[in-house]
Amino acid sequence: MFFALTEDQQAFAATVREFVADRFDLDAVRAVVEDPDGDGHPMTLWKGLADQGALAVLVPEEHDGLGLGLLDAQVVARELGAAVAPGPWTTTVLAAEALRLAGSPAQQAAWLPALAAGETVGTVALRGEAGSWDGRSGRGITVDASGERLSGTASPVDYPAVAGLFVVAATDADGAPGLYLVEAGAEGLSVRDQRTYDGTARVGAVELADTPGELLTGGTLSGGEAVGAVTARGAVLTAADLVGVAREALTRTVDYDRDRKQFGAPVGSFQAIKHTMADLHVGVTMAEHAVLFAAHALDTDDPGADIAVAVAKAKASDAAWAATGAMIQFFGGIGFTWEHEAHFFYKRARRRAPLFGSADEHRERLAALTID
Amino acid sequence: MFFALTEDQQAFAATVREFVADRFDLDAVRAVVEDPDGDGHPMTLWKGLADQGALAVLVPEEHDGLGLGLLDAQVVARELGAAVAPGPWTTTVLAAEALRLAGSPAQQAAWLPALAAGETVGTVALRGEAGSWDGRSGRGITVDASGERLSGTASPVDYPAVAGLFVVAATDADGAPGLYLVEAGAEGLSVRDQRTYDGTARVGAVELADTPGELLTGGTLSGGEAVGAVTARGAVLTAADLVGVAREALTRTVDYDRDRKQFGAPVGSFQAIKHTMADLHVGVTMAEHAVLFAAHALDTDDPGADIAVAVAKAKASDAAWAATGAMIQFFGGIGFTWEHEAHFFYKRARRRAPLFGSADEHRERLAALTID
Amino acid sequence: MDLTYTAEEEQFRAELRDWLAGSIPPEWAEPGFWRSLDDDESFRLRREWEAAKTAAGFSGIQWPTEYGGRGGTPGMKAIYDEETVRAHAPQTVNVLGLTFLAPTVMAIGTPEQKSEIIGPMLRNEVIWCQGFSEPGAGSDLAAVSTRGVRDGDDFVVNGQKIWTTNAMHGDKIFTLVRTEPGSERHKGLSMMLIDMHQPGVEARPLKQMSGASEFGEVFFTDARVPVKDCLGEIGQGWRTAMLLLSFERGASGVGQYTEFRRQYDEIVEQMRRFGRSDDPVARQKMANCLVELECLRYHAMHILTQVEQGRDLGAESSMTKLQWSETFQDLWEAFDDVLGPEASLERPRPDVDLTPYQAQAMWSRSVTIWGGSSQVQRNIVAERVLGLPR
Amino acid sequence: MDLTYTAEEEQFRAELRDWLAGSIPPEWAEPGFWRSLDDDESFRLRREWEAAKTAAGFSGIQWPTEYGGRGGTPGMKAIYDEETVRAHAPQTVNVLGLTFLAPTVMAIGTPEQKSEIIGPMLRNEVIWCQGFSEPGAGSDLAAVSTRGVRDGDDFVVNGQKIWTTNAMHGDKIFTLVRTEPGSERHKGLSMMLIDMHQPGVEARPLKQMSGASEFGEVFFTDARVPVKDCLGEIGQGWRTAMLLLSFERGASGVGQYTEFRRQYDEIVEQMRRFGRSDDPVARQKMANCLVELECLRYHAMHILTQVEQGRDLGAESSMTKLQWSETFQDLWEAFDDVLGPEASLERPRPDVDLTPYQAQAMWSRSVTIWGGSSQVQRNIVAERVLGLPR
Repeated sequence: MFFALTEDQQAFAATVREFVADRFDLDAVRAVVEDPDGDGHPMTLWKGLADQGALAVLVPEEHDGLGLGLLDAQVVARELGAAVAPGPWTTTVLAAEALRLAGSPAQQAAWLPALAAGETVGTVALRGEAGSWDGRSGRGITVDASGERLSGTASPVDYPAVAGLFVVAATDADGAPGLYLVEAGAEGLSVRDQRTYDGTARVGAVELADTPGELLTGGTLSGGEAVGAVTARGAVLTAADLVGVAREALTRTVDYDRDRKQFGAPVGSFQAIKHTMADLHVGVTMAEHAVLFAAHALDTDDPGADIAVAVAKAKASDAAWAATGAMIQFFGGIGFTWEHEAHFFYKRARRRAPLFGSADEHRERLAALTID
Repeated sequence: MFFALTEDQQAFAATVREFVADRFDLDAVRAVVEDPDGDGHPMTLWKGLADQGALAVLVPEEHDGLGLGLLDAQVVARELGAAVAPGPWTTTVLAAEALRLAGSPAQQAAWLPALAAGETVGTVALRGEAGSWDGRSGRGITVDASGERLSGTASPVDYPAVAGLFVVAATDADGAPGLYLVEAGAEGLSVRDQRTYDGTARVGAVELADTPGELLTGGTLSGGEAVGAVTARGAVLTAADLVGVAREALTRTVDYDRDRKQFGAPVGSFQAIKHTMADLHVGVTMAEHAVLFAAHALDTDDPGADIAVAVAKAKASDAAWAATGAMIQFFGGIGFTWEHEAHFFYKRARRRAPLFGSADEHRERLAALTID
Repeated sequence: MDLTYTAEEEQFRAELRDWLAGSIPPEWAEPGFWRSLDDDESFRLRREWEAAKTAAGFSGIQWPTEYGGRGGTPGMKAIYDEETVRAHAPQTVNVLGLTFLAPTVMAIGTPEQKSEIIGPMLRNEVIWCQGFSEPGAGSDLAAVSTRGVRDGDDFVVNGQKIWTTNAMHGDKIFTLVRTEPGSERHKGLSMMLIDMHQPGVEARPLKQMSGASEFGEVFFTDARVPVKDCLGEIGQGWRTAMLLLSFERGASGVGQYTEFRRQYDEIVEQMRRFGRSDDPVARQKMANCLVELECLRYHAMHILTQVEQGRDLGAESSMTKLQWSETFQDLWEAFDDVLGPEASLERPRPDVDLTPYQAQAMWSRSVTIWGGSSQVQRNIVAERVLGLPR
Repeated sequence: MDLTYTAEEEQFRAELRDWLAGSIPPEWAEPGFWRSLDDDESFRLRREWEAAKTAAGFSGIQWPTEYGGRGGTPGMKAIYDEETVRAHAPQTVNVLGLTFLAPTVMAIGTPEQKSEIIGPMLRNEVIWCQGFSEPGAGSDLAAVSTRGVRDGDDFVVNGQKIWTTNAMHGDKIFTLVRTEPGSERHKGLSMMLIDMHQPGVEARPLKQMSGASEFGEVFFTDARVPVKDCLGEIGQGWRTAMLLLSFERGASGVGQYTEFRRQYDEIVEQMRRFGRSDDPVARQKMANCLVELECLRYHAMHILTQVEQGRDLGAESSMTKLQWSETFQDLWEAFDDVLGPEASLERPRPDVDLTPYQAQAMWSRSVTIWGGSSQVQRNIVAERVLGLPR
């Protein structure tokens, strides 16, 4: 029994953490947040991540990747979350995962090396506007009878403006779901900036009008299974990001309240605050466990992977929501100001919590798996 | 603007409270709890309530009642809840309300004086087993084509074994709901003891097999409106009972923890406990307000009465659930023993919280009223 | 129970409603209107509108007529709160002066203070700020470091205040200053009324997480304050402050309920727009907010009754604060929650601008902090209402 | 990550599973079975079954073989916990002796204590009780009033203990006694091993709110305890107690998860029976319990890993306690909630007996109180894990 990261994985985490701390601290984050018209995709960070193999982590070795697992990838997601770092890392990794799982050897060869090297930014468009992540309420994009032309709108899509490759979930003329590749600049493709209050990301709607798209086919998975697999990986990587946000928010709050004095005593000595922090610590720790387990379950095709993914995303969403709300409350007024970093954490948690399925949606999924 | 009980109403409350404290204290409650095979209907209490007009409060003066309103009646419910007192007060009052609202002058004359005097115990059977209170999932009891014979099962019914009169919600051959009078001892009527862990009540299923029943008709309300009106009054009186339970549970816990010492200090000086108590106090106070408003809204046919009833029942159910759970936790181990009174409050709150619609059901009702 | 107002009060309502209908342009009712203006323009508009309101006789509802007030009843004040919200009237620019300072001056001010402060405030000729918090002190109002040293007929004041509403538009500020060197906590403080238009006073905006700046910081560097501009006795500033804060306790819940209930409907509207209104779980969350909102309404009627009966509300106002602030925060938490991924997008659709809603949701994080945090209020309820030991 | 057990451990699982299959009658798996027996009969059955288990080599899994244990790994202990729950094995009768006393005796007992205590305990020849709480003291274990006065080679002990598991079936009890008159709190205590079969010791059952009596009270009236029956140094009882409690920290979460997860399924079964399994709101509540249950499972694997790596768990065990106890309570709170009016009926239908479920739901109220209340555990996490000031 070994429920923990290996020394290699811990070292990888430390490398990413130190790189981000050195080269992309909160001042750098602030610069991105305060430039909402910018592309939110700082090259220093992106190149550094590429240099460390953070983009190649899941890509097979034959396509210039590291051939590691989701357990390794979540290490990066978590550190980026803790650093509230901007950029299209998650979506690029997910686009590569779509290719790895569902693409033909030729499709993989065409795209994976560039994605692994950070030369191409990838993104995924899996949800129709105001739709559900599992496609129950229909998908936003449909394919015409030729099987090669896509129309419709997907939202929210992260970093569509800098993406060179879009992996789009769409429903074909027979009603079957599948993943399609759409290249930036394709005919009829337009991106509508939706702007989010989370300044550590850039988000838009992707609108397709008779746009050429290529079905991902010939890989291990296809159709709805492929969509589900990418969504599940998106859920786990987002959960890891949220856990990073939550843990860092809690640590900063505890550190601050350990010293800050009110009514003649450190705020952190007031029992009501201590108990809130203790409960948050337990919750965040459980979310940490859950993300590790879910990543491992997907890596090993564990029969309980469906449950594990839903547990991890539900728990991480709730933990991040709670920890960042508490951060604002227990920093007192200062945590509510623009100058303070609390709102980076708070807004990132709020925006990401519902991505790839909210806590409620994942709980309903758990009910379907264990009650029906 | 006068949002409060009148001096008369406060005096009435004090009279009931003093009577119960004097003549039916927790030792008397315990005797009923520890005799689960007994009828749970102590005559000392019943006669005293009758003497004080507590059974006549809502009955019109022409039928030997006091002709007062639900606001006056909830005063009694609250005191009985605070005293965790047993007996069929609520159901008898509700049976009388059904007659007052939906019965003909003859039906009223036949039953109201006896109910007001406590000579007849009434009860109401509004729900089918495992059904919903609003009849959405169908009612347990149906009426045959003659309109005079009832069959089916209703549960839970309070105090069926001592009831002389049953007011039964049933669906007729055309699918229309209505209230029917069934007399104790009627052909085909049987009571199945379901026994509840709440020793301050006696509960059973009422099974009817081609049993003669008389439609309540000729009054102000009929059909589904009559069923709804009695259910609403049941919800408000139950909410009042739950508020009594909650307030008393909180007061006892605060009083105990003010003095009880642990780790060299009074337990009640620990901030985490203080804050829990403060939140409970706010919640119980709001529930108190809500019950007053709902009772008044029904008394005055306020157009917002539907919302008010749902708010009161949802809030009171939650408050009682929370306050009695906290009572056990914050009395420490002793609150968990049979010898201590905490479990009377806890079990009464748990059993009554879902009656006449759970908090969730009433919230869904509020959604229907304000979102749809 | 009698939840009606008197005929006189209803007559007042009719008059007020008439006046409001004639003085508030329809565009003020749009969610994004006030945010679309720049701060100065917004303030100017509100200031002018409110001066007109005073001229029409609809300010200082409960104040004695000798102070320019209407001499009305608590019920009229509740009606005023309700109707102004209903009519989409803008926020009062002199809110802290009107709520706290004016009644304190009426109670313990010198004749000069009464005549110089109250009338100009009511007519918005002088905008008052409040300087109660200092950096890092949070809800601990006795943690006063700002110090005043006597120099002839003046105090010379140095220090800093934070979380000052309308700091950038203020003319004067009332604030606690430590006037006895070496004194601690509640002792040795004086309540000063300080002219902000002097070289020794600088105000800076404090940008919030939403990007707006409702608050500011005020810095005192050798600011000069005539001794006569102390309110109450010198060295007894804590007593003045407690009197001042006691005027928070009123029937404002009626207005808050009206406002929050409208916000509930606005969120429901967005739920419908984004196909969330049929989701049973989202419905539960919204309905639970409604439960608490309705309780706030009943509570406001209860408080109004207490006020009309002349009862001292005391620590009960901590319950009011907890109920309104936690409910308001929960309501906007529900907004974030029930709208899912759309909630964080400024323009999820080209025709939908959610920024006013998002600003409200972020503002909702502050209400459990300022004016005594929820933690402080729970302490007060536990100790002063329930009698639990310190 | 490697969530598998070793081949040797899996071999152990197979053997244990075989033995359990052959030794546990099918009726023991029925929810109401143990409640249907009277206390003495139930205890006798469990005691005998467990003695047979010891004889078969399935007790003291991690104990050294010199003490009659199996000398197994932490993984085997986790497997043991999981398989016994899965097989519906009854609760251990000597649970507190086996968990706390035996390892303490192995660590600091005299040679005589080692030989006299451990073997007979393992074979259930002597049933041990624990006497840690005193009336009103709750989680404050240092609030010891029971006193022992030296009289020759004995102590004469007077006082009372409460919340003693199996008090009515105990042969001996380990308990803290104040042996230095006038000492306070953690000082002047001694850990005594007291024979309960003597005139000076009386045990009384303590009936719980469910009607069952898992606990009892033990009264000492001039009970005599030979000086040699102190465990650890006289006057250093607190140190012994802390060592003793440190053995609570283990991999028990695996067994708890297995048990609670089955209870989840049982509640789901009742939801189906009473038509509640399609209700989206009830589904959320149950699913949220599942989230916490699965987290408990992961946490158990994490803890097992820590133990295998030889790490000191320290205050982390407070997190474990919080997670399992709060989750267990929430699960049974959900039972009461999702079943609606049926939840409080003993026999909502003639063929359905809910009393075993109701007893479990009531028992769930106790788990956040005993063994260090949730409030005490949160203090420990805040102070010792997060480093917040006292």
